[in-house]
Amino acid sequence: MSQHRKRRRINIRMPAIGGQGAVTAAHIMATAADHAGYYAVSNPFFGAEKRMAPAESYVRIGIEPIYDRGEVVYPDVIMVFHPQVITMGKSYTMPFYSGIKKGGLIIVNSEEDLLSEEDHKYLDPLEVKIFNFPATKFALEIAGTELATNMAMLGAFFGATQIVGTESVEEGIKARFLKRFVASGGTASLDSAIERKFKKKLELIEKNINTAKASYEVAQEWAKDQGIKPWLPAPKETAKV
Amino acid sequence: MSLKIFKINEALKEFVPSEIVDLEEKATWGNPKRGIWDLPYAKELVEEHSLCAGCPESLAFRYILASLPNPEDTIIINSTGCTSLVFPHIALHTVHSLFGNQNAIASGIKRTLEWRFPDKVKDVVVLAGDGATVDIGLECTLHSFFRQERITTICFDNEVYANTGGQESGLTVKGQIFKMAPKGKQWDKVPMWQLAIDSGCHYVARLTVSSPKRVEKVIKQAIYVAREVGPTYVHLYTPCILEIGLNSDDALEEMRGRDKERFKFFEYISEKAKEVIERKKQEGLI
Amino acid sequence: MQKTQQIKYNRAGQKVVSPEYLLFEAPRQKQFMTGSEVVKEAVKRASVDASVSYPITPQSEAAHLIGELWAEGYVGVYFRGESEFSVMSQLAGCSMAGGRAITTTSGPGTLRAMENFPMWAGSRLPLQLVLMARGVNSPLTIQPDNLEVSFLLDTGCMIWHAETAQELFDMILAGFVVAEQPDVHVPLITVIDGFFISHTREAVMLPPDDIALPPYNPYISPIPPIDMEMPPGRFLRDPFVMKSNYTSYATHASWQFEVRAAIERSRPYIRKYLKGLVEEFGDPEGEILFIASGTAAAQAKEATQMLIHDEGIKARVLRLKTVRPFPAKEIEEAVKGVKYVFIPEFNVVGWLEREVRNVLYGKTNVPIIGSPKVAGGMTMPPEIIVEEVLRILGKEVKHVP
Amino acid sequence: MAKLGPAGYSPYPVALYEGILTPPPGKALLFTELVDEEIAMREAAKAMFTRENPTVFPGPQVLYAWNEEAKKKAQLVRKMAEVFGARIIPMYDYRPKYPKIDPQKEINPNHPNLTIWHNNIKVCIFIGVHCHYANVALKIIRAETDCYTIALCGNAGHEDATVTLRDQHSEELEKFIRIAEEVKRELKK
Repeated sequence: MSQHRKRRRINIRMPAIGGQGAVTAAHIMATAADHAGYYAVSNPFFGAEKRMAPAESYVRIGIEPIYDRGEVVYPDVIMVFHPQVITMGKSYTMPFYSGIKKGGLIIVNSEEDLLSEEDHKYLDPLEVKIFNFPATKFALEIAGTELATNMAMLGAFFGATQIVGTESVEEGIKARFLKRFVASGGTASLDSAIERKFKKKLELIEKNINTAKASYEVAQEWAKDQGIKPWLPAPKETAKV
Repeated sequence: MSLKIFKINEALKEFVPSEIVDLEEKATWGNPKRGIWDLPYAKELVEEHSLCAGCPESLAFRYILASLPNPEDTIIINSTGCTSLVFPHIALHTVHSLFGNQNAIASGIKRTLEWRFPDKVKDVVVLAGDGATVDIGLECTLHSFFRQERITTICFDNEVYANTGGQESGLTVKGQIFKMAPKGKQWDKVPMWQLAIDSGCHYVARLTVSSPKRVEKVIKQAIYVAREVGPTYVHLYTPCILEIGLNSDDALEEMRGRDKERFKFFEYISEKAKEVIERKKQEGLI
Repeated sequence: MQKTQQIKYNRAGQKVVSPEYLLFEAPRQKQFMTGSEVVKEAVKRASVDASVSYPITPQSEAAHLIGELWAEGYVGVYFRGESEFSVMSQLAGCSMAGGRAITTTSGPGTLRAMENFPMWAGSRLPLQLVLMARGVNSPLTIQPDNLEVSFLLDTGCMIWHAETAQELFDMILAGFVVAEQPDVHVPLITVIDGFFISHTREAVMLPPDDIALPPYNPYISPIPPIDMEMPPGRFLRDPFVMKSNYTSYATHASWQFEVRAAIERSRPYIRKYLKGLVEEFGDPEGEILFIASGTAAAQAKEATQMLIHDEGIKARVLRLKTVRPFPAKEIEEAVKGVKYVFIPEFNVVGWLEREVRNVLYGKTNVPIIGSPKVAGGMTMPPEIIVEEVLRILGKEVKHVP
Repeated sequence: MAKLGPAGYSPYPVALYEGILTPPPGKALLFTELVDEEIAMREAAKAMFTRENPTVFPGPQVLYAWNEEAKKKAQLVRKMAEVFGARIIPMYDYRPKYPKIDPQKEINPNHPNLTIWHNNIKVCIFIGVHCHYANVALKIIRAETDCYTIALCGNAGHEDATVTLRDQHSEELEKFIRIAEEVKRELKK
């Protein structure tokens, strides 16, 4: 592995439980990176996803066009959305850290270290950093709902990797939730029922943004402690279209 | 109406065979009152074809083509079988596609023609054998009824796969010995006319082609109802004289015999269809 | 013919523009969307008359979205058929009646519909099928795997293979333009690797949605439409063509050859509207040549960059945009001076390897290596492709942890 | 087309076997060569004047009066045949005809060679035939006969013909007739 060369790409794997919003998180992460001028691609794990069953999402962010598709087999970053996934891996088919690259990062939604001694034995020589971050707890505290866990996780990712600022994270969230409303909301004939719903939606977006921003800050602190520099060079202007 | 596609350019008319010129000059176009009485006088819409001598399908074809109220804007969809041998010789736009997909093709054609020609009436008629309609194509047939496609489906029931050499079909009667049923058919004839009613057809008729007048009336009613209301179904007995061992001149007698039993004239008319048929009668079109 | 410059609108009220303007000149804006969503955007700008749909993963979402276009007035006819067999026949009916029509399917649906595809081609219907390839039941999987393309190669349909959502968008529009040329006029199957494109979200550049392709003109078709508006009035589409039906045996042979010749005639149009049947990527001097299409080509591009940057190995990719017509000359040209040809594929049978070997037979001594092959939903990580190349070259493998 | 028939037993297409495609807009195909429209018209006219039993095969698009252009084209086809002293044998529809065609009076795309053999036709013009049926017929003619085929096509042309002209509408037909008259004078016919 060419760890001497600058990183040109971050490949992220996000094992989660169906319903936790990992697909949405991946979508927002890619949109945020795109907004900041990077090339970005997101996709879900392709299968018959069911609520509460293990699922995965993937994001690829880079400074050059991205051709790579599908499951991230060799990730730079693994974001474990649920402690269960550590023991089950993706649909029980592999250890959760399978394929992690040297110098990689694992973010676990947990207050304490859940990794076994054997896990550490595998990860330590690879110089993989582990960031235990209680995303669900954070979501409950700030947004008042565990549904914002995904926001806390993506905030943590950007805080820890330092590749985009909070304004891009905010843009990503807005783009995801506002798109349809902007499309139909532009017309003057918006009736009051939709307006009430719209207000509620705005409130939800605000809570999501707050959760993501707060997690970003916590992770940023953590990264500073760890001496982590931004994971990617600034995007080339050409990526901004 | 699209009579223009039969009109021959004067500059080239002398080089065109008379049977083609007759289509322009002697066929009945633009007259919804046309019917089987025109047969001896008008140019027919079917040329010489290669069905077995004495086959009642040839009668059925002539009666049906003479009864179409709007031939200049009628499209007929066919399927694989004996009937396919006649289709090249029918002077209309017709389709043979696959064995059993006739009602699917017809659905696509009818809807697209309605979209392309919102101000014109384009009648779409399906005409296929019993294997195509009730066995291999049953899914397409019934779903076109469920979807309330505005098409008329006519089944030529000869109670056998004749074109492939006489195998049992779903419409073969129980006990009949055919190929692939060497001990005799083990189950009953499918009551397709009843399935058509249950599946949403607004006009259903079962008959033999022994009476040309009756065929004309049924076909006109089926087409008018399909045009305005929804799917209609006509089940015609056209026995395969070859496979049941009759002579070429026995067909009419065979049909008259069945007129009294399993092909006794039967007709179902929904409330909406009654209204259309009454109106067309008052207009003198049926 | 008419040569007036007046502005024309289609039935959805969009301004009709030339294919060249829509594809190459109109200003484009960036959107972030999935391959399924991109199908909607392409159909919206294609003056489509008809679409019929049926659910099957992973194409269902694209099919729903075409339905939305119908509800919004952009598509004339839309409904759900009862099976893929029926859907492809219903679509054939739409096309015979003179409409521009498109549908989508996947894996087992493709095989259920199979009898229709040679019929589409033989009937010269310029239909478009967006095929979101997934495994066929051997046993069931809904995951990406393009084995089904192998079954389609000899149906008489054109087969194009898009690499990205962007290319899918452009191919759908260019596809109607090429497929509807009177001297081509055969169906087009636009393949993408299911999920890898359909469910992946990426940046796509789109022209405005108030412009659209010129509507289809069925009256310059090589076979008259079924609408009783064009002579001959006596016209069966399509008769039994066999000696017992009073025609020469040669008729059916000529008919079949004609369908294949029609695919050949698409080449100049493809060069114009797709900018070539192939794309070249990487080091033009590359001694390692990947020949691939679709997602396998995307993975090969990543591997090529790794080989060049990390291993100092000159490599390149010849990406096939079209499989029918098959870019035989382009391949013959590309293998000149190459040390190894690798053909990575997302199926176990290696249909592309077979095709490439066939056209190169007796023309080159370059070793052709049909790997890696992955299937059943497996991803093909570029690291694995690099490993394969290093192994063949007898070099140390460092990439895979 | 690569060369005059008979090319052999099977109706091979030149597009597939010899890589010859329809001409681009503004050009015509003369054997294997892309040439200017006028050159192709001249060569086609020469063939019509010099080979035996020249015949024009008008198809449904010019036989029937289904639009204004068809009406005009029919008159031009008649005039063209008169200039060449050619027979007119129509292809009025495309069905497999039962029980047989009359080769003296008609041509059918499913066995066009019958009409050509029967009348010993060595040069012919296809016009107004739908492209698919023209192509099916032209391949059979090339396989089975030595007839020099000229395709005057309203669309993109027919590479299986000996000479193919594309985008032939009334204006182009008038030009072809003019050139035919010139060639006639040159040949002192």
